[in-house]
Formats: sequence, C-alpha cells, structure tokens
Amino acid sequence: MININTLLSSLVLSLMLALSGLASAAEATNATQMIAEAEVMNKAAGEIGYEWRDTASYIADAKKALADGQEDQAYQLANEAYEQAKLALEQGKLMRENWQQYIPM
Amino acid sequence: MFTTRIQLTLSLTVATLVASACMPMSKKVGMDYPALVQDDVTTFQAFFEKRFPDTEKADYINGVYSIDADARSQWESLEEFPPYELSVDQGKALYETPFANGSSYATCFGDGAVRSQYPYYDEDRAMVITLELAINECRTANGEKVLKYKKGDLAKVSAYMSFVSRGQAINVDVASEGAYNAYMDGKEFFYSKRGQFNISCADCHMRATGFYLRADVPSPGLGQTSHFPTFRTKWDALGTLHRRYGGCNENIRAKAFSAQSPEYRNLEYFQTVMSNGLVFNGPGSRK
Amino acid sequence: MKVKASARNGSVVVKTLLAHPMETGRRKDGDGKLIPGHYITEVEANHNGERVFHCELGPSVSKDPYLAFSFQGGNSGETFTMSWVDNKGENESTEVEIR
Amino acid sequence: MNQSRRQFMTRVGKSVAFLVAVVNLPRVVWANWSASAFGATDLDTAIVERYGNLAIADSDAIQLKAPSIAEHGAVVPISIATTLAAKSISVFVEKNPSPLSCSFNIQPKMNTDVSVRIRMGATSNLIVLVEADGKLYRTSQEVKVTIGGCGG
Repeated sequence: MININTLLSSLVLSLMLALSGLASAAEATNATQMIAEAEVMNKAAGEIGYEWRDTASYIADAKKALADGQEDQAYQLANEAYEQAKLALEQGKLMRENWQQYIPM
Repeated sequence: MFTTRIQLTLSLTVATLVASACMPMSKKVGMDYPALVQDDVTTFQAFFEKRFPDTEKADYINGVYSIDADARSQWESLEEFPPYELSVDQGKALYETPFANGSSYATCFGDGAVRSQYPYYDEDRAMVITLELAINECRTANGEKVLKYKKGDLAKVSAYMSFVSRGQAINVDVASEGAYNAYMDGKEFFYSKRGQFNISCADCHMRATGFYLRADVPSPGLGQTSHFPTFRTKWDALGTLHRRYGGCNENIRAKAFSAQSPEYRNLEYFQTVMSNGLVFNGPGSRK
Repeated sequence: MKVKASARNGSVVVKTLLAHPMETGRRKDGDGKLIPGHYITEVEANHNGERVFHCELGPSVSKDPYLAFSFQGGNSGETFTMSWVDNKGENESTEVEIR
Repeated sequence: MNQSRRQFMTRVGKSVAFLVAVVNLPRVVWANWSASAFGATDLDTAIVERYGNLAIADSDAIQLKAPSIAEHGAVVPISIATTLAAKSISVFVEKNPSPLSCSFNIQPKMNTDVSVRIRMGATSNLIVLVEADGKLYRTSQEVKVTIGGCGG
C-alpha cells in the first residue's frame, strides 16, 4: 500500500529543493508589504493556471489579522502565502516547459 | 511500482537532456493530426492493458469497478436501485417541458440521444463544445436563463440525455490544427503536476491506479468521461464531470478552474479522445 | 416507495427502496442544533391477507432504506401490499403488482 | 383519515414507477418495534434487550455477504441467508452508537434470504444473529470503513 503522506512529503520536499535558490526571497519588512508581495506573486501563479488552493485564504487571513492589529501573525500568514505562490509559479513554469517528460510509460 | 517517487530534481535533469528531442511539434500546419492522435490513444490504452491484463477493455467505462472486485459488488448492489434513477426521471420531465417561447430542448437535440456528438471542436468558434455547454446554449438561444454547470437541473437534463444515449460509441475526431491544439492543451493539463501536492491527473489515474492512495484506489484514466454526470454517495446528488474535475484539483490543493472553463473543456476533450473505442454509459453512480 | 417484484421459482422476489431521510437524531444542523431523529421503524408486506415480510429498522439503516426479500406463493399478475411506518407515525402503503 | 393521511399523501407524489395503485392504510398494528433494543448503546445490552439471555453459538449455516472495505460508511450493502429454521434475523454493528441496526421477523411464507443497506460509523465487526429453536446462532465479519481520501 502506498503511503501517500510519505509520497506527498517527498514530492513537496523535492519540489522545494529543486526550486530553492531559483526565486528571490521576499524583501518585505512589514505585514502590509508582505501581503502586497504575496498578492503579486499569487496573481502571477494564477495567470499561468497554477495557483494553489489555499494561498488566497492565507492572504485573506493575513489581512484580517492585520486589521485586528496582529502584525506578527499577519506577517507570518502573508509570508506563508508568498512562499506558496512562489513555489506555485515555479511549478507552473517548470511544467509548461517540461510536461511531456512526465507522461508515464 | 513506484515511479511517483521519482525525485523532481532527477526528473528535471532527465527533462533537460531529452527535451530538445521530444518537444511538441503541434503547431505546424499540414500534419496528419488523426494519425498523431491515434498513436496517443494506442499508447494510452496499452498502458492500462499492461497494468490490468485481466480487465476487458470495454469494462473501463465502469471506472474503478473494472479493477476492484470488492468495490464492484457493492456498486452492483447499489445499481439495483440506481441512485440517479430519480434524477433521470426529473431530467426527462425538464427535457420535455417547453420553454417560454414554445420550443424545448427537443428543438435543439431531437430525442436527446446525442451524447456521442460531444465533446467536439467547433472550427468557427475555435473552441471545444461540451454537452453541458450545448444544453445551456440551447437555453439562451431560446430566451431562457443559463443553468449552473456543476449540479441541479443541468446535470439532470444531461443525465437524461446520457441515459437515452447509452451504448453510443465514443469516437471523437481530432481533424484540424485548431482541434489538435485544444487536444494538446488538454493533454498538457492531464500530465502536468499541479497544486501544493505536486500531483498530475496521470499520477493518480495512471501511475497509482490499482494501488491504494490512503483509503482509495484511484480509478483508471481510461473510460473516465464515459459515465458522467454521476451520482456520488459523497455528494448525495448528481454532479457533472467538471464538478468532479474541480474536486480532484482541490484534493491536490490546486485552485480549481470554473466548470466549462477552457482548461476543463480541453481536458474533457483530451480524456474523451483517450477513451475512443469505448461507449458512453452515463449517468453513473460512484462512492 | 419504489418496489420491484417478480415471481421466480415459486417465490416472489421483492426489492424495494423507501424514500425516507432516516435522520439518526445525532446530526446537527447549520446552527449546531441536533436534528431530531426521524426514521422508519417497521416495514411489512401482506399478500392475500397474510403477512409475508416484517422488519424492524433502527436509525442506522441507510437513508432511503433498501430492502430485498422473497416470499413463497404469489404469481405474476397478482398484487401485494408494502407498508412502512416511522417513529413520528408517518406511514405509506402501496399496492404492488407482481411481474 | 388522521394527520398521517396528509403526510402520507405528500409522499405519494414522490412514488414513481412500478406502482399500480396506492391504497388505504393497511390493517396493520404497528406496535412491534423493540425500542429498548434499538436504544441500547452497547452490543451486549442490545442483544439482551432483543433476545433475553438465549445461548449464543457460532454457526456456519449463516451466509453473510458484506464488503471487507466499505465504499462509503453511509451505504454498506449486506445480504444474509440461512438454512436454519429462523424465527428472526438481527444485524448488529458493534461500534455504532446504537449497535442494533435492523431485525427481520421471519413469517411463515417468508424465505430466510434478505438484503439491506446499513450505516457504519467506523471500522467494526458486523454481527448477525439468527434466532432458531430457542437459541441464537451467530456469524460475524469485520467491515473496514475509511474516511478521507479522494473518492476513487
């Protein structure tokens, strides 16, 4: 029986390994900036059809936290969204170039 | 049997090495599109023949039940009183009810037994037309408002039309450059990993089909579009193929596309072509 | 209520689907309030004035209960009666033709 | 007719096919439901409430057909047949909140071959008891119920 958790973590991990260093880190220093950067990155991922399921809700949660005055939490949430969107964008670029290599034989 | 474990980094290297040799030549004019597509169909169907030597090809229209005997016997028991039966009755009533202008679905589709005419590539509009899209276009052409694409009345009408079309052969033509581009778009979608889990349609419905992924055996990718709309126990209702696509995408934590988006229409087109030679047997019932 | 009944080898084979929510009394609605239990408690069939099937059900029988059984006697073209009652006293009864 | 007649009539609209006629309420006395057995929250109590303290013996004269892995816990199809001179057949799901699921009271002309679809909240033993000759005969099978996953 395939253990999908192992499978998934190995896949996600390998994706992250593959992509680390490819994209520049966010330069935001506060939650407001981080949210803005996450939104830009997520929009870019969406434009090539690779937005992830939960990224937008992380951004929404970040905005809510910021509105509630929870700056640190807002930053964390926006940062998570940014990292997700960055991976999604790289995933999309990679697949668009190389999808033919993933056809099972 | 665990190719999905291939590290992405490794695949990336392989990809770079062979990419130049294998890049798509889809955009060239004057290619023999039917022959190219037939090669794909043959390769795709051979994959399942090799994986499940005991399964008759015609049986793939029964989804996971073509490869899982225990599940099949439960499904057959459910089919004694198919849960979609009531929906088909309701779909028939809707089908026969005249629109405000006096015409009806029959004005567009005759007796409704037209399932095998969809999906097709419309050259003039340069897009894939699915049955569900055609149902709504029939409505708007007759001054009725559109129905929602995932469930409800539209699914019921589609279920009725599928029911009266049962046994029609799946035989989708890909005969032009435009059609081939739509097909290739669907093909790219099917094989591309997406979402936070980095999983493609093919990862579950080719590589992992027949194995357990947590609690589920993913169905074979062959024959998947034959039996929609489908009544799922989980939904406790009828849903269309594009509703299912959306659910699949969310399961792998990708943002779902809208029902009848170009992405899902092209995916349906590709998947239906891959099932050429089988028959339509919708509506279906699934867990 | 949907019933299919066919005469076969001296018996009548009956398959029936009873449209009923079969609320367990354990589910909560959108506001977090318990939905009261509402389920069929008994199902029976009568043929020629004789009871030929009787079943007691609890709330753990699936929604829209499916039951299959068979009884001796009964020929194609004859009829029998299927009936159910639920815990609220609602009930339904149907005359079924044997095929 | 009383109030139930109205409720009954609303249901008539939902009945389709196969029916030749809808008749008046039958001459049935609905008073047989074993409330205490269906209300019991553990297996032993449910059995005692249903059958008293009849002796229980395992039997291979009962054929139970049930899935080893349920497609969906909400709809688990089971079939039971026995050659015993059964007076009743009862289905218990050990780990359900109320273990007694249903109970068939065998009538003189009724064959001892029944099917039903039941709910199972979790992986559990499914126990079938057949009452015959003043004793209880038992067969059981584990049915796995899984949650999550993507649904085939």
